[in-house]
Amino acid sequence: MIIISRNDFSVGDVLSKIRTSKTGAIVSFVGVVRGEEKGKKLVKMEIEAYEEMAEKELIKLKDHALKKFDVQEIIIWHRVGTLFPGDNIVLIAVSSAHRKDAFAATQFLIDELKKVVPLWKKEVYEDGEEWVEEKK
Amino acid sequence: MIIISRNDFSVGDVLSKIRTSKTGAIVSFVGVVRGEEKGKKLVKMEIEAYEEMAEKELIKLKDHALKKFDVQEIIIWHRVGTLFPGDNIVLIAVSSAHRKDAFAATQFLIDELKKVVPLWKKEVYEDGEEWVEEKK
Amino acid sequence: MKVKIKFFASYREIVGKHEITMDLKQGTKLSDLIEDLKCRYPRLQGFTDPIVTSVNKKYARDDVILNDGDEIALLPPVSGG
Amino acid sequence: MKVKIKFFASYREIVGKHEITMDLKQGTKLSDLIEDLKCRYPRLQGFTDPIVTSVNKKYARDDVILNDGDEIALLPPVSGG
Repeated sequence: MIIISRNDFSVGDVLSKIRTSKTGAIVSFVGVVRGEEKGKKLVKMEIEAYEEMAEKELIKLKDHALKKFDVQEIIIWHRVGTLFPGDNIVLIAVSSAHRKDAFAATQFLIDELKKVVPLWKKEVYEDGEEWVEEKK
Repeated sequence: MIIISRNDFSVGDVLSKIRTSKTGAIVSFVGVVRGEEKGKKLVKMEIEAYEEMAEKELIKLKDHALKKFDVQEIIIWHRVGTLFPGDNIVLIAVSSAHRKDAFAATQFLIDELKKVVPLWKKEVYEDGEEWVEEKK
Repeated sequence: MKVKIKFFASYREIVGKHEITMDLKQGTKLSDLIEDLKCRYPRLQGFTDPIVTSVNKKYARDDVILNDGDEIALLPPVSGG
Repeated sequence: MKVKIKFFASYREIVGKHEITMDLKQGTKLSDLIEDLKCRYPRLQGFTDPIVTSVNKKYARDDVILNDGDEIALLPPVSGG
Protein backbone atom coordinates (compact mmCIF):
# COMPACT_ATOMS: atom_id res chain seq x y z
CA MET A 1 0.00 0.00 0.00
CA ILE A 2 1.32 3.39 -1.04
CA ILE A 3 -0.35 6.52 0.30
CA ILE A 4 0.46 10.19 -0.18
CA SER A 5 -1.97 12.22 1.86
CA ARG A 6 -2.59 15.26 4.02
CA ASN A 7 -4.07 12.87 6.58
CA ASP A 8 -2.19 11.40 9.49
CA PHE A 9 -1.78 7.65 9.88
CA SER A 10 -2.47 5.35 12.80
CA VAL A 11 0.60 3.13 13.21
CA GLY A 12 -1.49 0.47 14.95
CA ASP A 13 -3.99 0.27 12.08
CA VAL A 14 -1.26 0.14 9.46
CA LEU A 15 0.71 -2.58 11.24
CA SER A 16 -2.41 -4.74 11.53
CA LYS A 17 -2.74 -4.63 7.73
CA ILE A 18 0.66 -6.15 6.92
CA ARG A 19 0.43 -9.28 9.06
CA THR A 20 0.27 -12.54 7.12
CA SER A 21 -0.03 -16.05 8.54
CA LYS A 22 3.76 -16.40 8.13
CA THR A 23 4.75 -13.06 9.69
CA GLY A 24 7.28 -13.29 12.51
CA ALA A 25 8.61 -9.72 12.47
CA ILE A 26 7.27 -6.27 11.74
CA VAL A 27 9.64 -3.32 11.56
CA SER A 28 8.42 0.23 11.25
CA PHE A 29 10.01 3.62 10.81
CA VAL A 30 8.19 6.87 11.60
CA GLY A 31 9.71 10.20 10.58
CA VAL A 32 8.65 13.06 12.85
CA VAL A 33 8.89 16.87 12.53
CA ARG A 34 11.65 17.94 14.92
CA GLY A 35 10.87 21.02 16.99
CA GLU A 36 14.39 22.27 16.50
CA GLU A 37 16.83 22.31 13.59
CA LYS A 38 20.41 23.56 13.91
CA GLY A 39 19.50 25.12 17.24
CA LYS A 40 16.60 27.13 15.79
CA LYS A 41 13.00 26.66 16.86
CA LEU A 42 10.86 25.37 14.02
CA VAL A 43 7.44 27.00 13.53
CA LYS A 44 6.13 24.59 10.90
CA MET A 45 7.04 22.46 7.94
CA GLU A 46 5.54 22.55 4.45
CA ILE A 47 5.72 19.36 2.43
CA GLU A 48 5.23 19.49 -1.31
CA ALA A 49 4.96 16.53 -3.67
CA TYR A 50 4.84 15.89 -7.37
CA GLU A 51 2.11 13.50 -6.38
CA GLU A 52 1.55 11.38 -9.48
CA MET A 53 5.29 10.89 -9.99
CA ALA A 54 5.97 10.35 -6.27
CA GLU A 55 3.37 7.61 -6.23
CA LYS A 56 4.98 5.92 -9.24
CA GLU A 57 8.43 6.16 -7.65
CA LEU A 58 7.15 4.76 -4.35
CA ILE A 59 5.54 1.82 -6.14
CA LYS A 60 8.84 1.16 -7.97
CA LEU A 61 10.71 1.33 -4.67
CA LYS A 62 8.29 -1.05 -3.01
CA ASP A 63 8.56 -3.53 -5.90
CA HIS A 64 12.34 -3.25 -5.80
CA ALA A 65 12.38 -4.00 -2.06
CA LEU A 66 10.01 -6.96 -2.48
CA LYS A 67 12.48 -8.45 -4.98
CA LYS A 68 15.65 -7.54 -3.10
CA PHE A 69 14.58 -8.72 0.38
CA ASP A 70 12.73 -11.74 1.73
CA VAL A 71 9.78 -9.71 3.02
CA GLN A 72 6.01 -10.12 2.88
CA GLU A 73 4.18 -6.79 2.86
CA ILE A 74 5.23 -3.15 2.67
CA ILE A 75 3.30 0.00 3.48
CA ILE A 76 4.60 3.50 2.82
CA TRP A 77 2.52 6.50 3.92
CA HIS A 78 3.92 9.98 3.28
CA ARG A 79 2.14 13.12 4.37
CA VAL A 80 2.03 16.43 2.48
CA GLY A 81 0.86 19.90 3.44
CA THR A 82 1.52 21.89 6.59
CA LEU A 83 2.91 20.00 9.57
CA PHE A 84 3.95 21.13 13.03
CA PRO A 85 6.64 19.96 15.47
CA GLY A 86 5.83 16.48 16.73
CA ASP A 87 3.67 15.63 13.71
CA ASN A 88 4.26 12.45 11.75
CA ILE A 89 5.81 12.86 8.30
CA VAL A 90 6.23 9.34 7.00
CA LEU A 91 5.58 5.75 7.99
CA ILE A 92 7.34 2.76 6.47
CA ALA A 93 6.32 -0.66 7.74
CA VAL A 94 7.54 -4.06 6.59
CA SER A 95 6.55 -7.59 7.59
CA SER A 96 8.73 -10.67 7.17
CA ALA A 97 9.25 -14.15 8.55
CA HIS A 98 12.62 -13.23 10.10
CA ARG A 99 13.64 -9.90 11.53
CA LYS A 100 16.85 -9.25 9.60
CA ASP A 101 14.95 -8.98 6.33
CA ALA A 102 12.38 -6.50 7.66
CA PHE A 103 15.11 -4.33 9.24
CA ALA A 104 17.17 -4.30 6.03
CA ALA A 105 14.17 -3.52 3.83
CA THR A 106 12.89 -0.71 6.07
CA GLN A 107 16.30 0.98 6.09
CA PHE A 108 16.67 0.54 2.33
CA LEU A 109 13.22 2.06 1.73
CA ILE A 110 13.75 5.19 3.81
CA ASP A 111 17.28 5.71 2.42
CA GLU A 112 16.05 5.40 -1.18
CA LEU A 113 12.89 7.42 -0.56
CA LYS A 114 15.08 10.33 0.53
CA LYS A 115 17.10 10.08 -2.69
CA VAL A 116 14.59 9.51 -5.46
CA VAL A 117 11.00 10.34 -4.54
CA PRO A 118 9.90 13.85 -5.64
CA LEU A 119 8.96 15.25 -2.25
CA TRP A 120 10.26 18.47 -0.73
CA LYS A 121 10.27 19.82 2.80
CA LYS A 122 10.44 23.49 3.67
CA GLU A 123 11.33 24.45 7.23
CA VAL A 124 9.72 27.64 8.47
CA TYR A 125 11.39 29.47 11.35
CA GLU A 126 10.35 32.65 13.11
CA ASP A 127 12.99 34.55 11.15
CA GLY A 128 12.90 32.85 7.78
CA GLU A 129 12.43 29.67 5.84
CA GLU A 130 14.51 27.15 3.99
CA TRP A 131 14.03 24.21 1.61
CA VAL A 132 15.71 21.17 3.11
CA GLU A 133 18.57 19.58 1.19
CA GLU A 134 19.53 16.03 2.07
CA LYS A 135 23.20 15.58 2.75
CA LYS A 136 24.59 13.38 -0.01
CA MET B 1 9.66 1.72 30.17
CA ILE B 2 10.08 -2.01 30.66
CA ILE B 3 7.01 -4.25 30.80
CA ILE B 4 6.67 -8.01 31.13
CA SER B 5 3.00 -8.88 30.98
CA ARG B 6 0.32 -11.29 29.83
CA ASN B 7 -1.40 -8.28 28.26
CA ASP B 8 -1.05 -7.23 24.66
CA PHE B 9 0.30 -3.80 23.72
CA SER B 10 -1.02 -1.11 21.44
CA VAL B 11 1.84 -0.03 19.19
CA GLY B 12 0.20 3.36 18.61
CA ASP B 13 -0.08 4.09 22.34
CA VAL B 14 3.48 3.01 23.01
CA LEU B 15 4.94 5.08 20.18
CA SER B 16 3.12 8.17 21.42
CA LYS B 17 4.91 7.78 24.78
CA ILE B 18 8.46 7.97 23.43
CA ARG B 19 8.18 11.19 21.45
CA THR B 20 10.20 14.09 22.79
CA SER B 21 10.39 17.63 21.40
CA LYS B 22 13.63 16.64 19.65
CA THR B 23 12.41 13.36 18.17
CA GLY B 24 12.90 13.00 14.42
CA ALA B 25 12.74 9.22 14.09
CA ILE B 26 10.93 6.35 15.80
CA VAL B 27 11.85 2.78 14.94
CA SER B 28 9.89 -0.16 16.24
CA PHE B 29 10.19 -3.91 16.09
CA VAL B 30 7.28 -6.26 16.76
CA GLY B 31 7.88 -9.99 17.13
CA VAL B 32 4.86 -12.08 16.13
CA VAL B 33 3.93 -15.75 16.66
CA ARG B 34 4.36 -17.44 13.28
CA GLY B 35 1.59 -19.83 12.30
CA GLU B 36 4.14 -22.25 10.92
CA GLU B 37 7.59 -23.43 12.01
CA LYS B 38 9.74 -25.74 9.90
CA GLY B 39 6.71 -26.58 7.79
CA LYS B 40 4.58 -27.62 10.79
CA LYS B 41 1.40 -25.83 11.83
CA LEU B 42 1.74 -24.21 15.23
CA VAL B 43 -1.14 -24.65 17.66
CA LYS B 44 0.09 -22.24 20.32
CA MET B 45 3.15 -20.86 22.05
CA GLU B 46 3.86 -20.80 25.79
CA ILE B 47 6.18 -18.09 27.04
CA GLU B 48 7.80 -18.45 30.44
CA ALA B 49 9.89 -15.84 32.22
CA TYR B 50 12.04 -15.58 35.31
CA GLU B 51 10.21 -12.33 35.72
CA GLU B 52 12.18 -10.48 38.38
CA MET B 53 15.48 -11.34 36.71
CA ALA B 54 14.17 -10.67 33.19
CA GLU B 55 13.07 -7.25 34.31
CA LYS B 56 16.52 -6.52 35.76
CA GLU B 57 18.22 -7.73 32.57
CA LEU B 58 15.91 -5.63 30.38
CA ILE B 59 16.64 -2.54 32.44
CA LYS B 60 20.39 -3.21 32.09
CA LEU B 61 19.97 -3.66 28.34
CA LYS B 62 18.02 -0.43 28.04
CA ASP B 63 20.63 1.50 30.04
CA HIS B 64 23.38 -0.02 27.92
CA ALA B 65 21.62 1.06 24.70
CA LEU B 66 21.03 4.59 26.06
CA LYS B 67 24.79 4.88 26.63
CA LYS B 68 25.90 3.17 23.42
CA PHE B 69 23.57 5.00 20.98
CA ASP B 70 22.43 8.59 20.57
CA VAL B 71 18.79 7.82 21.31
CA GLN B 72 16.12 9.46 23.44
CA GLU B 73 13.59 6.97 24.81
CA ILE B 74 13.28 3.19 24.77
CA ILE B 75 10.29 0.96 25.47
CA ILE B 76 10.45 -2.82 25.68
CA TRP B 77 7.25 -4.82 26.20
CA HIS B 78 7.49 -8.61 26.34
CA ARG B 79 4.48 -10.84 26.73
CA VAL B 80 4.32 -14.09 28.71
CA GLY B 81 1.72 -16.86 28.91
CA THR B 82 -0.18 -18.61 26.14
CA LEU B 83 -0.09 -16.99 22.71
CA PHE B 84 -1.57 -18.02 19.38
CA PRO B 85 -0.45 -17.59 15.76
CA GLY B 86 -0.58 -13.94 14.77
CA ASP B 87 -0.29 -12.72 18.39
CA ASN B 88 2.29 -10.13 19.37
CA ILE B 89 5.24 -11.41 21.42
CA VAL B 90 7.46 -8.39 21.93
CA LEU B 91 7.63 -4.71 21.09
CA ILE B 92 10.81 -2.67 21.08
CA ALA B 93 10.49 1.02 20.22
CA VAL B 94 13.22 3.65 20.16
CA SER B 95 13.10 7.40 19.49
CA SER B 96 16.04 9.49 18.33
CA ALA B 97 16.86 12.72 16.53
CA HIS B 98 18.28 10.88 13.51
CA ARG B 99 17.15 7.57 12.10
CA LYS B 100 20.46 5.68 12.00
CA ASP B 101 20.69 5.73 15.81
CA ALA B 102 17.16 4.42 16.36
CA PHE B 103 17.65 1.63 13.80
CA ALA B 104 20.97 0.56 15.33
CA ALA B 105 19.62 0.63 18.89
CA THR B 106 16.46 -1.33 18.03
CA GLN B 107 18.49 -4.07 16.33
CA PHE B 108 20.96 -4.17 19.19
CA LEU B 109 18.15 -4.49 21.73
CA ILE B 110 16.36 -7.38 20.04
CA ASP B 111 19.64 -9.21 19.33
CA GLU B 112 20.77 -8.88 22.96
CA LEU B 113 17.33 -9.64 24.38
CA LYS B 114 17.44 -12.99 22.58
CA LYS B 115 20.85 -13.76 24.12
CA VAL B 116 20.62 -12.69 27.74
CA VAL B 117 17.08 -12.16 29.04
CA PRO B 118 15.66 -15.19 30.91
CA LEU B 119 12.61 -15.82 28.74
CA TRP B 120 11.69 -19.13 27.10
CA LYS B 121 9.31 -20.01 24.31
CA LYS B 122 7.73 -23.41 23.85
CA GLU B 123 6.15 -24.23 20.51
CA VAL B 124 3.14 -26.54 20.71
CA TYR B 125 2.22 -28.53 17.58
CA GLU B 126 -0.60 -30.97 17.03
CA ASP B 127 1.85 -33.84 17.40
CA GLY B 128 4.21 -32.59 20.08
CA GLU B 129 5.98 -29.64 21.62
CA GLU B 130 9.44 -28.17 21.74
CA TRP B 131 11.36 -25.53 23.69
CA VAL B 132 12.85 -23.07 21.21
CA GLU B 133 16.62 -22.76 21.08
CA GLU B 134 18.09 -19.67 19.48
CA LYS B 135 20.71 -20.39 16.87
CA LYS B 136 24.00 -19.10 18.21
CA MET C 1 3.96 21.36 -30.53
CA LYS C 2 2.88 22.19 -26.99
CA VAL C 3 4.41 20.93 -23.76
CA LYS C 4 3.50 21.50 -20.13
CA ILE C 5 6.27 22.40 -17.69
CA LYS C 6 5.86 21.99 -13.95
CA PHE C 7 8.01 23.60 -11.27
CA PHE C 8 8.31 22.35 -7.72
CA ALA C 9 9.51 23.67 -4.37
CA SER C 10 12.34 26.21 -4.76
CA TYR C 11 11.98 26.23 -8.57
CA ARG C 12 8.28 26.98 -8.24
CA GLU C 13 9.14 29.92 -6.00
CA ILE C 14 11.76 31.22 -8.47
CA VAL C 15 9.43 30.97 -11.44
CA GLY C 16 6.44 32.16 -9.44
CA LYS C 17 4.19 29.57 -11.09
CA HIS C 18 3.42 25.94 -10.58
CA GLU C 19 3.00 25.26 -14.28
CA ILE C 20 3.48 26.89 -17.70
CA THR C 21 2.76 25.81 -21.27
CA MET C 22 5.27 26.35 -24.08
CA ASP C 23 5.25 26.05 -27.84
CA LEU C 24 8.31 24.16 -29.08
CA LYS C 25 9.70 23.27 -32.50
CA GLN C 26 9.50 19.62 -33.47
CA GLY C 27 12.69 17.85 -32.46
CA THR C 28 13.46 20.03 -29.47
CA LYS C 29 15.70 18.25 -26.96
CA LEU C 30 15.07 18.41 -23.23
CA SER C 31 18.49 20.10 -22.83
CA ASP C 32 17.43 22.89 -25.25
CA LEU C 33 14.30 23.52 -23.24
CA ILE C 34 16.26 23.66 -19.98
CA GLU C 35 18.69 26.21 -21.48
CA ASP C 36 15.74 28.29 -22.64
CA LEU C 37 14.17 28.18 -19.17
CA LYS C 38 17.46 29.21 -17.56
CA CYS C 39 17.48 32.30 -19.83
CA ARG C 40 13.91 33.21 -18.95
CA TYR C 41 14.44 32.58 -15.23
CA PRO C 42 18.10 33.32 -14.56
CA ARG C 43 17.78 32.36 -10.90
CA LEU C 44 17.35 28.74 -11.98
CA GLN C 45 20.98 28.86 -13.02
CA GLY C 46 23.72 27.81 -10.65
CA PHE C 47 21.21 26.27 -8.30
CA THR C 48 21.99 22.66 -8.91
CA ASP C 49 23.76 21.76 -12.06
CA PRO C 50 22.54 19.88 -13.97
CA ILE C 51 18.90 20.45 -13.14
CA VAL C 52 17.11 17.14 -12.56
CA THR C 53 14.03 16.71 -14.72
CA SER C 54 11.27 14.29 -15.48
CA VAL C 55 9.28 13.72 -18.65
CA ASN C 56 5.82 12.23 -18.22
CA LYS C 57 6.54 11.46 -14.57
CA LYS C 58 9.76 9.56 -15.13
CA TYR C 59 13.29 10.79 -14.51
CA ALA C 60 14.66 11.83 -17.91
CA ARG C 61 18.03 12.21 -19.60
CA ASP C 62 18.95 15.61 -21.05
CA ASP C 63 19.29 14.29 -24.60
CA VAL C 64 15.75 12.97 -24.87
CA ILE C 65 13.69 14.50 -27.70
CA LEU C 66 10.39 16.00 -26.60
CA ASN C 67 6.99 15.22 -28.05
CA ASP C 68 3.73 17.08 -28.30
CA GLY C 69 1.78 16.89 -25.04
CA ASP C 70 4.77 15.95 -22.88
CA GLU C 71 4.69 16.91 -19.22
CA ILE C 72 8.12 18.07 -18.15
CA ALA C 73 8.97 18.82 -14.52
CA LEU C 74 11.95 20.59 -12.98
CA LEU C 75 12.84 18.85 -9.73
CA PRO C 76 15.01 20.46 -7.06
CA PRO C 77 17.03 18.05 -4.88
CA VAL C 78 14.39 15.91 -3.17
CA SER C 79 14.08 15.88 0.62
CA GLY C 80 11.18 13.66 1.62
CA GLY C 81 11.07 11.28 4.55
CA MET D 1 22.10 -22.89 55.63
CA LYS D 2 19.08 -22.90 53.37
CA VAL D 3 18.90 -21.90 49.71
CA LYS D 4 16.05 -21.74 47.24
CA ILE D 5 16.53 -23.26 43.80
CA LYS D 6 14.31 -22.33 40.86
CA PHE D 7 13.97 -24.28 37.62
CA PHE D 8 12.68 -22.84 34.38
CA ALA D 9 11.33 -24.13 31.07
CA SER D 10 12.86 -27.51 30.10
CA TYR D 11 14.65 -27.79 33.47
CA ARG D 12 11.37 -27.21 35.29
CA GLU D 13 9.82 -30.01 33.27
CA ILE D 14 12.72 -32.38 34.02
CA VAL D 15 12.64 -31.66 37.74
CA GLY D 16 8.84 -31.55 37.83
CA LYS D 17 8.93 -28.57 40.19
CA HIS D 18 9.29 -24.85 39.80
CA GLU D 19 11.21 -24.47 43.07
CA ILE D 20 12.87 -26.51 45.78
CA THR D 21 14.63 -25.64 49.03
CA MET D 22 17.90 -27.30 50.05
CA ASP D 23 20.02 -27.41 53.16
CA LEU D 24 23.70 -26.82 52.33
CA LYS D 25 26.92 -26.82 54.32
CA GLN D 26 28.55 -23.44 54.90
CA GLY D 27 31.04 -22.77 52.11
CA THR D 28 29.24 -24.75 49.42
CA LYS D 29 30.19 -23.55 45.95
CA LEU D 30 27.64 -23.10 43.21
CA SER D 31 29.45 -25.79 41.18
CA ASP D 32 29.03 -28.29 44.06
CA LEU D 33 25.31 -27.61 44.15
CA ILE D 34 25.00 -28.06 40.39
CA GLU D 35 26.80 -31.43 40.57
CA ASP D 36 24.48 -32.48 43.36
CA LEU D 37 21.42 -31.49 41.32
CA LYS D 38 22.72 -33.41 38.31
CA CYS D 39 22.91 -36.53 40.49
CA ARG D 40 19.39 -36.07 41.79
CA TYR D 41 17.99 -35.26 38.35
CA PRO D 42 20.17 -37.13 35.86
CA ARG D 43 18.28 -35.74 32.88
CA LEU D 44 19.74 -32.32 33.67
CA GLN D 45 23.07 -33.76 32.55
CA GLY D 46 24.25 -33.44 28.99
CA PHE D 47 21.59 -30.89 28.26
CA THR D 48 23.74 -27.85 27.96
CA ASP D 49 27.10 -27.96 29.55
CA PRO D 50 27.85 -26.00 31.62
CA ILE D 51 24.39 -25.20 32.93
CA VAL D 52 23.83 -21.45 33.09
CA THR D 53 22.79 -20.24 36.51
CA SER D 54 21.92 -17.13 38.40
CA VAL D 55 22.31 -16.26 42.06
CA ASN D 56 19.92 -13.67 43.42
CA LYS D 57 18.74 -12.79 39.92
CA LYS D 58 22.18 -12.16 38.45
CA TYR D 59 24.12 -14.44 36.13
CA ALA D 60 26.67 -16.24 38.33
CA ARG D 61 30.03 -17.94 37.93
CA ASP D 62 30.38 -21.57 38.98
CA ASP D 63 33.01 -20.83 41.62
CA VAL D 64 30.90 -18.42 43.64
CA ILE D 65 30.34 -19.46 47.29
CA LEU D 66 26.71 -19.61 48.30
CA ASN D 67 25.17 -17.90 51.30
CA ASP D 68 22.16 -18.55 53.46
CA GLY D 69 18.98 -17.36 51.81
CA ASP D 70 20.40 -17.28 48.29
CA GLU D 71 18.02 -17.74 45.38
CA ILE D 72 19.67 -19.89 42.73
CA ALA D 73 18.10 -20.48 39.32
CA LEU D 74 18.94 -22.98 36.59
CA LEU D 75 18.44 -21.30 33.23
CA PRO D 76 18.10 -23.25 29.98
CA PRO D 77 19.28 -21.46 26.82
CA VAL D 78 17.05 -18.38 26.59
CA SER D 79 14.76 -17.84 23.61
CA GLY D 80 12.73 -14.69 24.15
CA GLY D 81 11.87 -12.11 21.54
